[in-house]
Amino acid sequence: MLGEQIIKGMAVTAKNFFGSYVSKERLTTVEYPEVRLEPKENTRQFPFLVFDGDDAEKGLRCVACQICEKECPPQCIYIVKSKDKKPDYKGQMQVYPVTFDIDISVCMSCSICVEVCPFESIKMDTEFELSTDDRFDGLLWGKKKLAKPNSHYHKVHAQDAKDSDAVLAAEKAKAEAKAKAAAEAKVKAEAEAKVKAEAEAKAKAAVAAAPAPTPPPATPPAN
Amino acid sequence: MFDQLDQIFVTLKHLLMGYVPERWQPLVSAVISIALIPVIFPGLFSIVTILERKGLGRIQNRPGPNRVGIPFTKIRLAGFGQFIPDGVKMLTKEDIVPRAADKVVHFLAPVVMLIPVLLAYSVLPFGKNMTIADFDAGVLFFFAVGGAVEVSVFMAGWSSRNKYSLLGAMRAIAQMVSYEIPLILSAVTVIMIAGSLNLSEIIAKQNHYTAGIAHWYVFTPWGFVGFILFLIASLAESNRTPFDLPEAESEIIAGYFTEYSGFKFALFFLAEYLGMFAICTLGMTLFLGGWTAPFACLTWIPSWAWFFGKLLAFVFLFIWIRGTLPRLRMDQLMNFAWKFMLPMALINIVAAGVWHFMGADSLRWVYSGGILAVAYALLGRGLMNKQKLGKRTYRYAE
Amino acid sequence: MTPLQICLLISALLFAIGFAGAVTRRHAILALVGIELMLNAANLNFIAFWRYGAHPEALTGVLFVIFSIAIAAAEAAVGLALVIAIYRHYKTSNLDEVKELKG
Amino acid sequence: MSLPFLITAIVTLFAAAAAMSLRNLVHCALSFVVVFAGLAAMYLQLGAQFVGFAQILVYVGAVAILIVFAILLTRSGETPNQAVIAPGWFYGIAISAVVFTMLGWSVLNSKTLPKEIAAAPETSVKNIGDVLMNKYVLPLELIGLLLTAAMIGAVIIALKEPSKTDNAGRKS
Repeated sequence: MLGEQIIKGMAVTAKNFFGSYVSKERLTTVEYPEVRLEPKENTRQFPFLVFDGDDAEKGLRCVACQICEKECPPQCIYIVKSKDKKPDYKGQMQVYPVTFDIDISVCMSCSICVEVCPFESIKMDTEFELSTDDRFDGLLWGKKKLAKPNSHYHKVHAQDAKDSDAVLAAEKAKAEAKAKAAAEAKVKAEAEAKVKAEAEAKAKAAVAAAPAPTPPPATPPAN
Repeated sequence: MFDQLDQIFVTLKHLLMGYVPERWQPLVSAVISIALIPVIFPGLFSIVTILERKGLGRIQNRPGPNRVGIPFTKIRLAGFGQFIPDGVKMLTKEDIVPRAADKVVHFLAPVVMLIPVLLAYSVLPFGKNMTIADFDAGVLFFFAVGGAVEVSVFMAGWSSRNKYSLLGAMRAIAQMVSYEIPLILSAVTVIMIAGSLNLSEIIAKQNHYTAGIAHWYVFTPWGFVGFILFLIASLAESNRTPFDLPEAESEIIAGYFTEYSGFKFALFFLAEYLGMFAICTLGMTLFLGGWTAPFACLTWIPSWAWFFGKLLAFVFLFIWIRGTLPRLRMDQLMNFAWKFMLPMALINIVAAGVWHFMGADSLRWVYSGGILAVAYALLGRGLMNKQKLGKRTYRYAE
Repeated sequence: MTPLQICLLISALLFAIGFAGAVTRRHAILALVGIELMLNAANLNFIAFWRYGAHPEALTGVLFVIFSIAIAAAEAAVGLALVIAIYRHYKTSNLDEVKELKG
Repeated sequence: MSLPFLITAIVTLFAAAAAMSLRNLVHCALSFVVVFAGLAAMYLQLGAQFVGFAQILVYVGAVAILIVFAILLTRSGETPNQAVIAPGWFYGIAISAVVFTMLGWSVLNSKTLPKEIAAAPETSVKNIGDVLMNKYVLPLELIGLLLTAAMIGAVIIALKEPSKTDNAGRKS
């Protein structure tokens, strides 16, 4: 018959209309400012600098290697290296950035800087309500504004934070193992050096005791 | 007590008239009853725009507007404050007139559209003896004035000097003209049975009750078919979905009011809604007994409450249809008007004639209902299998 | 100057304007519009005579006008169809150029 | 004569003059709509309610749109640049002036016109219907026939003949 499909269609929309008042899960709209959804695991908005411990200056992981500055497609990162050095997490004396600016209005959240950073020092944050009334200073973030503790990283990207900590720990362990090995090598070298020194001392004493014989043949250099 | 409540506005007006000197009484009484129209119905229009947006939202499982409330307070009014910012936005938008446009006609078009629609309200009964001008030929006046809207649609389309708005205007006029005939023919059946063109008499004829149920014309076979035809034709007449091709965004931008913005666009928008209310009121008066109560036990509710209740029910039906049905293509739209609505309306007149002359025995239900059922089946099947949506043939565009 | 005479004068002036328009304008549609105006002037005459005439209850004037409106509408439809057909054939609707008798 | 009637009459006459003299055809058509509406208002003021509404329904609703469609279908919506008045326009105006003066003279001093102003006849749609169905039933049927014939005729004339090849040789 002619009108059949129309009636069926109307029944469906009627069910929807009254259903939306009765059952709550039909109405999927989240009323944004009041009700917020938890950001997904791999949400990424704008980068931030990670620092260990509680003091941003000392614990900053970034060693101003400027790889991210070169790799950044829109070139929105600006780093000035420092003259002096400070120890990094491995105790090695490293340079640190005096100024580390990111222009948020230019950054396109591509997270290439996160991929290329060898020191796990720049990660993507999930904060997106960044509107300011000042286009220049408001969106040109300095080191102080970018630096956030590792605990924030754990809160925001729990899984990635664990992986990154594991990498750093492994790195540190390797460095310590190397340091230990280097230390042992040094100790062994000193021991050898000491033994060799005593040997030479005895040899010189023997020569002093019998001055007349001809000078000893050239002893092969101790390597 | 209920009768005073029913006649509260009439007594109010007489009270006011008491203060007016004798010489000025006709003028002041006219002014009072006329002034009510541009106050009440645009108010209803603003509420209906919100109902429409919330209704469509709820049909699509989203809450619809619920933000605007009283400024500087937390009260949200569940979105019913939305029409204030909409109105302010509409009025403060810049009114762009295209350079090539024909200034005078471009300016007159919304005015010429609003005049007939507001004229049509003078005839409609809003409650017991609450009609502004109870003409002897009320229905004829309504259709005559309703027909004048097409001139303004043409003026709007042509004066914008824009191919799309001219095409949109042509389509709108073609649709309005071809749906006006079934509209008038389905109204003719009611006039034939009620025996008068005067709307108050038509309502008086429907105002009796047997076994508690009102004598509305919609409860007769020809009345029901007439009501459905009238409903479909009024959907087309007020350019509502599924017949809103002339002003569909996906088709020709905004049809004949593409080049309008700001206040003029608001006037078109208002005229369209007022036209919808007027045609709904007429449909309700002809088939659903205007301001009469459906059941004898409910007659204590005042007549104007019934009027606005039924009007809002009609508006909800229109919103419901708008949320459901897809838009008809131009040729389907015309096919439907000329090949289904018109023959069905004519057969409906025959059925009403049979009903009228067969007296009150129950056999007339069988006959009149039978004619209509057979006609519906044949016309329906004719239209349905013709819909073998084959390749479309164009008469002009090769 | 009884009201009847005023109405008759108005309709006479309307008739004259319609006649002048129909005669002087070049465009075919304007000729039809002029004729339509003349018909309307005649209708006004009928109603005037019915209103101020001897026995208005006979309703002859009103009925005459109703029939005349119907005929005028039919005539307008056919006339405009002719104008469109002529335009399609001659590609112009300027009455002066539509002179050939050949079909 | 009541003032509103005179005002409507003047408006109608001016609109009629404009309809006949404007250059742009669509403006003519729109002022023509004003003429129809003015006439309808005059009918209402003369007491012929049914005729006034019929006039609005038929003329303002339908004939005006018909004229406007015809104007657009013959592509004459734009303001023509060449002369709008036919060459022999002076004689046309002269003849119509003569017609008007002759009519006016006959109206002003004819003896047979009823002098006294009769009371406004109270007509309702019912007795128009009665007279229409009793005395004038034959003209009513003929009008029905005529309207159908006119409608079919108009459609056939305006229909594009599918078989005839138009002058460019293409199958139209």
